[in-house]
Amino acid sequence: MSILVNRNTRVLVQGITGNEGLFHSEQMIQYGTQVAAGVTPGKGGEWVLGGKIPVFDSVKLAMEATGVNTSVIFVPARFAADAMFEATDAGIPLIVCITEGVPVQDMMQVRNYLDQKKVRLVGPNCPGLLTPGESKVGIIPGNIASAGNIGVVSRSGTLTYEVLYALALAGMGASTCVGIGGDPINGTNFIDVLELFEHDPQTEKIVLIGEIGGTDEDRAAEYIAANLTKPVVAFIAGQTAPPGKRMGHAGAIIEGSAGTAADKIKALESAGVKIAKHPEEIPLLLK
Amino acid sequence: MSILVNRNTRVLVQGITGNEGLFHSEQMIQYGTQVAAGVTPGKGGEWVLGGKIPVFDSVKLAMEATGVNTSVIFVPARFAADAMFEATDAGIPLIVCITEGVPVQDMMQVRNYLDQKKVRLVGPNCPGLLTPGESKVGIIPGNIASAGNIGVVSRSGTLTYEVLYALALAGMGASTCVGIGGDPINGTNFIDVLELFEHDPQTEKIVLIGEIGGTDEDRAAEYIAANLTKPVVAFIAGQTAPPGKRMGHAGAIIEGSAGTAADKIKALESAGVKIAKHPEEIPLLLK
Amino acid sequence: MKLHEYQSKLIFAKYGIPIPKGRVAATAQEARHIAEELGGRVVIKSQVLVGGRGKAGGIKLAKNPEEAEQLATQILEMEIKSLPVRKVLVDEAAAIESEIYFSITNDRAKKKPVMIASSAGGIEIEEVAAQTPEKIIQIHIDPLLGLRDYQARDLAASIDLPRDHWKEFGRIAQALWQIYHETDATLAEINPLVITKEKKLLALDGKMIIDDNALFRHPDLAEMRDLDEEAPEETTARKYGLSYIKLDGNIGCMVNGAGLAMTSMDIVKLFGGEPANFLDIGGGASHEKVAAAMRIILSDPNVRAILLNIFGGITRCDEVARGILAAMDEVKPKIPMVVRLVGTNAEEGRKLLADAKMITAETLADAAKKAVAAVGKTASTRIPVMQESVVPVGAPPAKNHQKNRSVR
Amino acid sequence: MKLHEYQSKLIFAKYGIPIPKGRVAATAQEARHIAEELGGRVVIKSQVLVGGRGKAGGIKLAKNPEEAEQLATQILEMEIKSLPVRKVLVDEAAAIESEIYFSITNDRAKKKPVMIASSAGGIEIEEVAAQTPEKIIQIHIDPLLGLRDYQARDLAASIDLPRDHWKEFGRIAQALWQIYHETDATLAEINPLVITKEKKLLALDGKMIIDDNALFRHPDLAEMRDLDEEAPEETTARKYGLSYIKLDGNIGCMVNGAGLAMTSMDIVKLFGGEPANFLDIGGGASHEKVAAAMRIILSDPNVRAILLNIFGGITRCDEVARGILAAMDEVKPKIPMVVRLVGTNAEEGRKLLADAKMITAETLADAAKKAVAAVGKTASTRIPVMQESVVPVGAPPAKNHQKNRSVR
Repeated sequence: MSILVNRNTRVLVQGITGNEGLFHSEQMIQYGTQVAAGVTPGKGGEWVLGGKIPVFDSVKLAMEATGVNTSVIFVPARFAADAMFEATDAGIPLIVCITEGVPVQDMMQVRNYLDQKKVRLVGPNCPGLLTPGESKVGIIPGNIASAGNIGVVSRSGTLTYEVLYALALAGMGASTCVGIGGDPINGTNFIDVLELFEHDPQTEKIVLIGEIGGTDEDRAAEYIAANLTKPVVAFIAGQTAPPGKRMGHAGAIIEGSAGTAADKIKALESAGVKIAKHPEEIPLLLK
Repeated sequence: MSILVNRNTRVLVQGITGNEGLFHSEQMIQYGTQVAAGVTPGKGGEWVLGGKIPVFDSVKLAMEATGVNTSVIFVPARFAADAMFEATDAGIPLIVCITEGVPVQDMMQVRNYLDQKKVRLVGPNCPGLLTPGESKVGIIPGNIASAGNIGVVSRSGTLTYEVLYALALAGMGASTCVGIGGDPINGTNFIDVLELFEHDPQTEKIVLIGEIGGTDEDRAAEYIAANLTKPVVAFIAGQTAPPGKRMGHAGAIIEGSAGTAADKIKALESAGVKIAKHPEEIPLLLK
Repeated sequence: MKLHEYQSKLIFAKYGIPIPKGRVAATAQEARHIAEELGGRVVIKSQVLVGGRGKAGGIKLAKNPEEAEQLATQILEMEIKSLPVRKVLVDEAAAIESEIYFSITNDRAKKKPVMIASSAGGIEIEEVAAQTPEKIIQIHIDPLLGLRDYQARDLAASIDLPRDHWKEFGRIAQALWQIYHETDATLAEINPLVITKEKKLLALDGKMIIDDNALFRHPDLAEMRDLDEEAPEETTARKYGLSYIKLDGNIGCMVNGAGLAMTSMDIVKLFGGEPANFLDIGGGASHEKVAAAMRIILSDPNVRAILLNIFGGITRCDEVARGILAAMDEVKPKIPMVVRLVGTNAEEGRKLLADAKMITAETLADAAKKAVAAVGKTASTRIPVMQESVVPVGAPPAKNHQKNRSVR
Repeated sequence: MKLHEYQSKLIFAKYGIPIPKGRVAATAQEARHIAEELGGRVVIKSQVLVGGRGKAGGIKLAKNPEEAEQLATQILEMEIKSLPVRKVLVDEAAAIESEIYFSITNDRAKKKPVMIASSAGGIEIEEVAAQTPEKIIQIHIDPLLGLRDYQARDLAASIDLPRDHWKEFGRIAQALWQIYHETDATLAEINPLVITKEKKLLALDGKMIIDDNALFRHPDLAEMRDLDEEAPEETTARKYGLSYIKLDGNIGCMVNGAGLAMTSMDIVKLFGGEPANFLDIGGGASHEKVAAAMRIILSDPNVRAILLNIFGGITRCDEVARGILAAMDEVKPKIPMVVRLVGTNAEEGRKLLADAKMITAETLADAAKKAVAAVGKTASTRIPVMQESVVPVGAPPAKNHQKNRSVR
């Protein structure tokens, strides 16, 4: 078992003919992911990656032809919201948006629309999902992680790889790794993933990787205290970062003084979460 | 029993200090409707109708203070959409909009928003609801109808009164009369009300009053054929009206040649509905 | 409110939709000047608010300025479906490769705007819709979200538009959406949107209808209304908030509420009469409004009797009665009037009318029968009150003028 | 991207929000001329992109043009939080009756825009929020529906705004919403929005922050960026798509990904070192980008060693390695470099760097320890490469300049 993606995941790549889309589609296929189709408007009918993957003009056409159930988005930031709307309207139940730099007001519209349609979004500005040995949807380097019983959820990109790598070096494996992305407005959050891990029989322990800014880790701490039976180890990046840029007075009013690493660590510790001082300490705390 | 409104309906009047709002609030109170509060922005704190009804600045304040469960809207057309959004956001479950002349794009936004929030709207451009002897929410003259077992649903305004009056003259009464309004985009439609009547133990027979234009009557006919066990009598206004204004080619494409009285009558007849030649014939067909 | 082709295309251009070079002219000389400015071949297009201009000969191609003047003279002398042509649009002629149909309108069943396109554009589009509906593509737009770029692309792909044109089509689609949305249009239509021999997209013809209910927020558009294009009594009716449509019968009808007004007409017909008009005085009619309504009905020389059917709700019968008295006082009609008042303040209304010489009725059927009977009896000609002051010189004959109007 | 007060207020005015008469000046003479034009008392306000201008003496009231010139001279010679004042806004002084706080910003927890207001406006608003949060009213806006009029009214009522001002407040609220939405602002703030003694609403001060990610659709706003107000190396960093923040330590950090960059800094600190900067080269870093990043790090004279930590994902390690080689070839740094490459194409990357004189590390902890150790050993001063060409004459000393910047 695993969460969100597994060997039955059939992936559509939106923006497949771009540099990143093409490179990572190939990486996904090499990993064993079922990449069934790609979309690039205006390039429908072409075949890429050695003629193995068909390209369609729209998500709807790709879905009708290939029955994909997950979409991963690599389109440039200015087209990302449209790509998410398109995937949603076409009925894709799981959307993973890798693109970084999506305008925040675009994301507020997308998020509110997707919530209406009950579609699950992971990202944007995220490394995607990896269920080791089964499926990789996104850009997490597959070779650094092995299958196991640790659920990993992270707001970060490369820091996530660091953690997976540290686990692998310590002989530990992941059930699924979910990079939820660090943008101010995103889709799936810590709590959503913690809930999935709690109910996933394969997952025995959980690693949570947070950052300064926002209050997601604090709300995750509350959720852990109230609902989680599985042990959680956390690392929070940004302990030496200078205090955040304030969004005028409004930011202070909305977020108060919350958002520092110290606050988040305190909240997680009182929820019974063990805190790693650096990523390579995580495997020790999991033992 | 009855549908939608009864003696427990507690009414808020939006636009209570306007001419129409004030006049019809008084009429409703005289009929026995529980009018609990009114809203006119900028006049909160005043009392109207002999100091009996408090006026609030917003629906939210009115709801908190008086616990209303239905709102009836009399505000001018340019403010009507805002009034419907306000009532929806305040959590009012039943909104009755009497106002006529609401721009159609406003109504498309309102309707799509209300559907998300699962709020029931009756109208706009409608005479409202009447459960004889219990509650009147809107502008249907109360003295022309008596309580009984006929459910009445109508797209029309004064034509509805004509029918209620004809029923009363024939010694028949209504369970509830619902004026759904004749605007191109509105809230509750024929099918919604037919379903409620079908499940209302007090209602034994149903009168449906339609008009030329649109395809609501045709869809009601399909619904009746498939789902209704209670007998239905219908009258369709506009048999002598000249063919409708066409919305360019687009109108022809969207609506085809549908919408004439003859088409609607044909559809209803094949669903087993008896058709009255004029309103005063309705009581005869109900016997 | 319908806009003329030239008005619609000016709005298109403002939003960046490519249109042919051209200008509107009220005289043949002006048309010639415009043709001279444009150079080359021009199209002379009659500007009237009815369809079928082309088939009626209202659109002609001119090879040079002389011919433009000649043809403009001809067209400006035409009447199309009883509407005299008062203006022509002189447009640079385009070299057409193919014609696309493209519009945005309301889909009342789906409660959403719908974008419609077809590769088989041009005047036969309705036939295409009837014969080969699969050639007509519809995409609905979320009214809270607006048109998404991907939807425009899907539309372009669905009508097999060559890929080179997708980006430009996307821009035109977004512009048409903005126009539809920002002008409160109920229709924004480009037919045809052509691909020219030079491989450009060009909106050759345009049609827009603006939601009358939304004109309060578009004073600039409200000013575009062409009063020459409607019957003068309709203009008057609108001024008073009345809804009036002239018909061919002889029993004038004055009713509150569109549904009841249609029903009254239906019953008149059912009992052997012919309604002279549809007239809805609306809700809460003041006595000024009622008086205006009566003057409008009496401006039709065919009217031999008047049926007044008022069922009070928002409208109060006493107020209507006062309106009737005021109007009678002023216009002194010499034809029979059948009056039926029921509902809010009906009693007071009836009392007010008790002394006026009127036929009263209890039921609607009774009222209709009495009106039909009254027409049978009356043979007196009557003075066509108000007509001279309402109908401007040069207006079209009212009779056939608005035959294809309806009540909705 | 932060806008200056005067820029924000010009945008306010464009959308119909009332602002005081006034103009921006770069010299004391200009300030005097503006004061002469305006007549009466004026306020001289320093235009710097930091808060606390008033407390620092950067806002002064002048009774006449002479005094305006005098005070402008003083203010234009000031530095506020290390930022030299380069411009002053000269505004007509308002007769203030009361001060309101009013803004629209993003609420990331609720995923919606939020409108915030308080009757206790002015510079103490944050204290109000902390001490008496009930005086701060928040109303969330549906991002698909936009601000509804009733919400503006609810806000006005909730802050006990006198009813006479509700309509005007509603117009200002709608304008602020349009500004927020159409400029992709993350903050649009009026503080204070005053009621004047003449009973008018007036936006006395304004602050706007534009979403950097959305500047591609606002070229006009992007041009408003005041490069004088940021460290030159940050300007260079942005040009190359890098994210750079200067700190006070001596170990330069170059990392891909913000989270990993912060983690690298944290570990440097954990093992007794001090990071000299935050630098995220982002995803898919090309070798030009990497070279630029290295030049920026080396422009800081405090840097004694560089820690390169690259975990390949979108970023490919071989490409980064090529960037490092190109940069070293160009700038020939004389300080120790600790390099760690893991992930996509790490093997190829390591091969490319095999011949360069670098300290390599396997784990992050190992890399941090080696960098800290390297700083301990090195005593050689190095040439501050690039600094002269990057820092313009008259720029503020880089050291304390951006102390209150952060990585998010």
